[in-house]
Amino acid sequence: MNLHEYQSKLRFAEFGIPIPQGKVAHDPQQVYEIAKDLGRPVVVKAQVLTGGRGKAGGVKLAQTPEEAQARADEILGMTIRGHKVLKVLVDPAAEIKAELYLGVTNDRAARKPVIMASAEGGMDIEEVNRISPEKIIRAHVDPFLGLRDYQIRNLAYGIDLPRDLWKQFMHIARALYRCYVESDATLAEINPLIIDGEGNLLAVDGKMSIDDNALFRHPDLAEMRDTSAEPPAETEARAAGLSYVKLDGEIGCMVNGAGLAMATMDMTQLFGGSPANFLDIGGGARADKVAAALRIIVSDPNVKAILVNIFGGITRADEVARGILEALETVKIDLPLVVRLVGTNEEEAHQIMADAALPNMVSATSLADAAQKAVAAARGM
Amino acid sequence: MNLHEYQSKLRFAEFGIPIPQGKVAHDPQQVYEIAKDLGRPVVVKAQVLTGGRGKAGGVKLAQTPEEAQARADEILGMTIRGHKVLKVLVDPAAEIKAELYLGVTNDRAARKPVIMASAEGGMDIEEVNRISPEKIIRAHVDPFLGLRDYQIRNLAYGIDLPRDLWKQFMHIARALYRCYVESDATLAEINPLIIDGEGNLLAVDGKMSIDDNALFRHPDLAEMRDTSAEPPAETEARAAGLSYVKLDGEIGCMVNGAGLAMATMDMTQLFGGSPANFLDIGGGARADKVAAALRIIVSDPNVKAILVNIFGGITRADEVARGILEALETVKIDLPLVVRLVGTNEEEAHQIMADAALPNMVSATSLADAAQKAVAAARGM
Amino acid sequence: MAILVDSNTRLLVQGITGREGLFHTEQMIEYGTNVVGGVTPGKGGEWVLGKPVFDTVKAARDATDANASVIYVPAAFAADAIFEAIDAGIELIVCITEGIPVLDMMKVRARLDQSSSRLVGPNCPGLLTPGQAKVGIMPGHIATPGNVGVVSRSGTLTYEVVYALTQAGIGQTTCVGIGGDPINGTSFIDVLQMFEDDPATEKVVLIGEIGGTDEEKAATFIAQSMTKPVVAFVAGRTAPPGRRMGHAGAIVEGGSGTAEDKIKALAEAGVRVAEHPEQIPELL
Amino acid sequence: MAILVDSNTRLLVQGITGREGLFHTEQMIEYGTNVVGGVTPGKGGEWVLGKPVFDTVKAARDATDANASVIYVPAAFAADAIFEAIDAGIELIVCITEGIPVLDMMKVRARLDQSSSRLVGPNCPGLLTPGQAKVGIMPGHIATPGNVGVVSRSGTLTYEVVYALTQAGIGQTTCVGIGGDPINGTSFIDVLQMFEDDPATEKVVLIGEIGGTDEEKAATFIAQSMTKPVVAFVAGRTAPPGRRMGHAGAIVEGGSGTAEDKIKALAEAGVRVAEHPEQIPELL
Repeated sequence: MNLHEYQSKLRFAEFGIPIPQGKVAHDPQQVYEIAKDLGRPVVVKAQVLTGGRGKAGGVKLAQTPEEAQARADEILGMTIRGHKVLKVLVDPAAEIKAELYLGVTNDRAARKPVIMASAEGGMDIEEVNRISPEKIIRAHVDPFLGLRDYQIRNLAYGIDLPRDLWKQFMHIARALYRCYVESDATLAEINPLIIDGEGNLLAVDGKMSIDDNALFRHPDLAEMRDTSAEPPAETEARAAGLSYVKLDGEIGCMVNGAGLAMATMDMTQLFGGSPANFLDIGGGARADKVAAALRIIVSDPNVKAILVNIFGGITRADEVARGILEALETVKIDLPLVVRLVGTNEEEAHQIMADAALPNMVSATSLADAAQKAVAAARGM
Repeated sequence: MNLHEYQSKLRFAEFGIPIPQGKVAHDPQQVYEIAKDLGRPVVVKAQVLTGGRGKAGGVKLAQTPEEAQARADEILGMTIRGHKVLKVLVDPAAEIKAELYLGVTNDRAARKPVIMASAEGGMDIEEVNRISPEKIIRAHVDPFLGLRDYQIRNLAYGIDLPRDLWKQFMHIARALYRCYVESDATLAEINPLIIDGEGNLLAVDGKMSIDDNALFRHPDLAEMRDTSAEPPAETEARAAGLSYVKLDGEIGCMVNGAGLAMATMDMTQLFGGSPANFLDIGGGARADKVAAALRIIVSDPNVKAILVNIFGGITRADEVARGILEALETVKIDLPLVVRLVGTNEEEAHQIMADAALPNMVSATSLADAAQKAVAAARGM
Repeated sequence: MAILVDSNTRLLVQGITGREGLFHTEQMIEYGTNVVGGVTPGKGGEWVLGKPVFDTVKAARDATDANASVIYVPAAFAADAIFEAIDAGIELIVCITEGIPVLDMMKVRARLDQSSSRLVGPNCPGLLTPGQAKVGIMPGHIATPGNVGVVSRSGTLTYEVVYALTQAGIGQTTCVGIGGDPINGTSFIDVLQMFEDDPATEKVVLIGEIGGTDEEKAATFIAQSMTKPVVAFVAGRTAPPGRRMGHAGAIVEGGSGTAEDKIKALAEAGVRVAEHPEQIPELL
Repeated sequence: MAILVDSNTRLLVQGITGREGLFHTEQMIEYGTNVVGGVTPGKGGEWVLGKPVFDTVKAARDATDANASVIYVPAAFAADAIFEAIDAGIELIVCITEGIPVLDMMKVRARLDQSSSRLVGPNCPGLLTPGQAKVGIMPGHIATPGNVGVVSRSGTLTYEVVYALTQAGIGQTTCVGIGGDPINGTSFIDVLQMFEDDPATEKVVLIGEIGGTDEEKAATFIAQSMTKPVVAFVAGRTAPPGRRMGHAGAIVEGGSGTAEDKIKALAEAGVRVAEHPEQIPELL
């Protein structure tokens, strides 16, 4: 789960990291008030759960409250990489003497957290990594020992940080690591960490991602999830315990298991079609879950055919068949529906489907067969 | 540093371990009031920093407040293994259905904490260990992972704890381990941990020892040190940064380094004498430290001769010589004083001592020589 | 012959009295797996499906001499269950549980590296040696004994492949689901090495998916150390790129994790890569 | 020849600008030890006694290729200093600092066991290879090159013994103070093995004291694995029994830790045990 910039920075502040004293607004009038209260130039920043916000014009400087209001008016309602801007953060503009980078994330290969710092922070940090990886100083953290002060000193030394800033830097790095661990984050990143006009370090932009698997022990963070800007289908899918990602194709897919779901999507492409979504219904196949999945798929106007591919392992195929029929009583579907049920009790499953004799339903045996039939159906053949 | 029973139990209670709701008293009248408030039979328990209290008559049951006052009158002022009883704990008497043992300590050989439990708690637990060590269930704790629930379950299973008490036992064991770690204890022991009349677990007696080296991070615990019952010489020694233990012999020893101090003591015995104390003045030899050491030694009426053995390593022997002379200006010493100064700058040291020409001072070259001379001097030869 | 589990496996079930644990224990016993007991704290002394239940893994191991354990406990307690199995000296630990927090797994992994236990999973379907033992949740009937080793990061996709092999008359030595979590106990390379060393295994099928660089590492290993032919499939060519926030991930990760990169790496290592799962039998 | 330190030792001093660190660095340099630099956080770039100061051990090691480090930092920071040296891959770490909390040392020791570093100490006088290198706080002038290895848990008592040897014309290969803390890095057995393997060492002196069971373990090792003669002294025959509270200590500790037990164990292992330190030269 990704947090918004303002959420991440407030979380950082809880651990003692200095952040600009800005506020979040939902409409231009609020932005005017905030800018007026701050009494100095401000930055109006779109709060969207995607990158590339700056290049898309979602971050604007404003000298006056009036100007801030005007900029907010432009930004609110924008769509950035598919995300509608519903909130802006109004931060006092800071004088920037230098832009550093400081981030903690999981290093999957090393199986440890890694903390990274660079003197060349800002939006081009990935470019810095590509061209001069030695300019990004890394330290792996022993999960039992935690981040040690000497590791932070190695970072400060490595990025040639002015010595008068070491104490602040130590404090911020310790706090960021604590924030990462105590939030079960997979990412806690300050970029840029600036040296401001007074020569102090300040976290002017921040990002956090929380391990979804650990949300059970962080109810406060779980509550921060912002579903307002996310496609309603994704919100519904999450509520139903489904894993769903919308894509641009025309074949709606409903599969059990993430790997098989991807393989099924790949198959549609292999036979000339393209998938409309990734949808993993997980284990079991209760009718309400199947119904929710079908409802989400048909809510996508691009979908021209539906491909159901269930490998009955522990989940029995006949139960899935009954679940589909039960779901179809609540969800009206006119689209062609290609169903492949295989594995445990597949004969009974096929019998159940055959007995139902739905006019828009086609049975398939193999995965290739199913994909080909779905592609053909989507083309109206 | 050892804590009193009442201090240990209050600490346990901070971590959520159930203890009897007793109070500490300094005089019999207070004991009467406490017993009256409790309104039930009480146990009056001497608070001394030594074991063997029960056998010495320092723990008495009383049915009425009057009786409690009478028992307190007997116990207060007693001397148990050299420790005068200045405080008693008045606990409500508990009905005891069973006495368990639960303790955490450092296992030096395993280099890990170890938690131990037994169904046969009480004063004879060491005897249980000697005769039937299998009746004491042990679990070593990974210092990084901490005590895990399954380890506690292994203890509960191993001591055949009634299943309805497992939840309470888990809670108490977790709390005791947390108490041990967060107190930097070297021992945290509940003995007995009883099953009371209502069938609940209750920590009726407890002991804690704190790692002296870790007191710097536990100012609250450091303040609990009770110097009122300890010999004044030991209090003075600690204040002066000396390590001192009183013994029963007649040769007062002042040495730098614990190992050398013990070797010096052993030497006096080898040559027919016996040491009056262990005293390590540590590194350096500032006059005030030497003076405090000499003052402590002569305050022991048994001392008949003093043996000073300093191996000048980094500490220069000539400085020690000057320190001794300076100290002797403030501490009047009539006893024979055998001084051996060896190592760095020993020639100058000897010259300084020779020039001082103190009538009661004898120089020695080797350790054996020094010990022999001290023994002879103590015998008045 | 087979790898990891066979008729000598003496299996404990951690979480045997839970819904999942109970269901799959029945399946495993039915398949012929030698389940020697189970563990559910607080239920020691009870019996389930004719097997004794213990309060702790240590007590269970002392009583049954188990050499393997399969874990079905909820995610919040799964790391502790793994620590317990390691501590009790269980040689093979198979963790089915999905949803264990990454920070927990980092600690598990660090502890595991100091132990002599092997962990398979978490978030995996487990192990299946056709005709001998089934440890986990793989449906037993889809597999048949033979000479092909199967290793996969996926769940149902593994079943799909194993089923396709069986349908084509190709049997398996052992089917291993290593799980798809970012930090797990056993890697592709570990299993490839075991198949390479197993005389009964003549060919190997590897099923990968997008994310991480395990397939690329497996490719390097295959090129350098495998003599047996390997056929692979990688799922996720049409998957959307991850909605990654921040830059840290890009800085840390060596590869892009795309299906194309993985397929390329495997092909360059001499692996025949199938276009779809049902094509695998013809490539063997 | 010698053990642990010699003329090839390239030494870093952690805490070089502190009072103790500075004083002893001067002594070590004067003795001829190859001190290549020091570490004091925040003072990187300065020079002290002609040696460069660095902010971290890693920076120091990168610049100087040091292979050993000696630690003089205060007890509250000493565990961190050891972790830092381990992390920087320093082969030999000698920790002089006394008063490190036991719980800290448990963690240090656990981490150490996973590394390739050796720790001597803490709370020890360090190492002295006469004529080659002095690492720690032992006075150099009391020692002289020769063929006797000395290992001790004590500080000044070690000096006393080494001085007695030198006075008697018996030189030393290396004098090793392993420190008297309950949990430390290098044991008697480790050092005895090194002396056994060192061609220059012909005889060994072991100096023990009351507490723990290290001398008993050393005795077992000597009986089983040492071919070179060992002479020992154990201090504390007249020491008062520890004022122990509670029962846990008695339950955990295998031996009684008395001088008598240790002397008995050593004598039974064929070690000649001196009655007093100055008797050691005649027993050699």
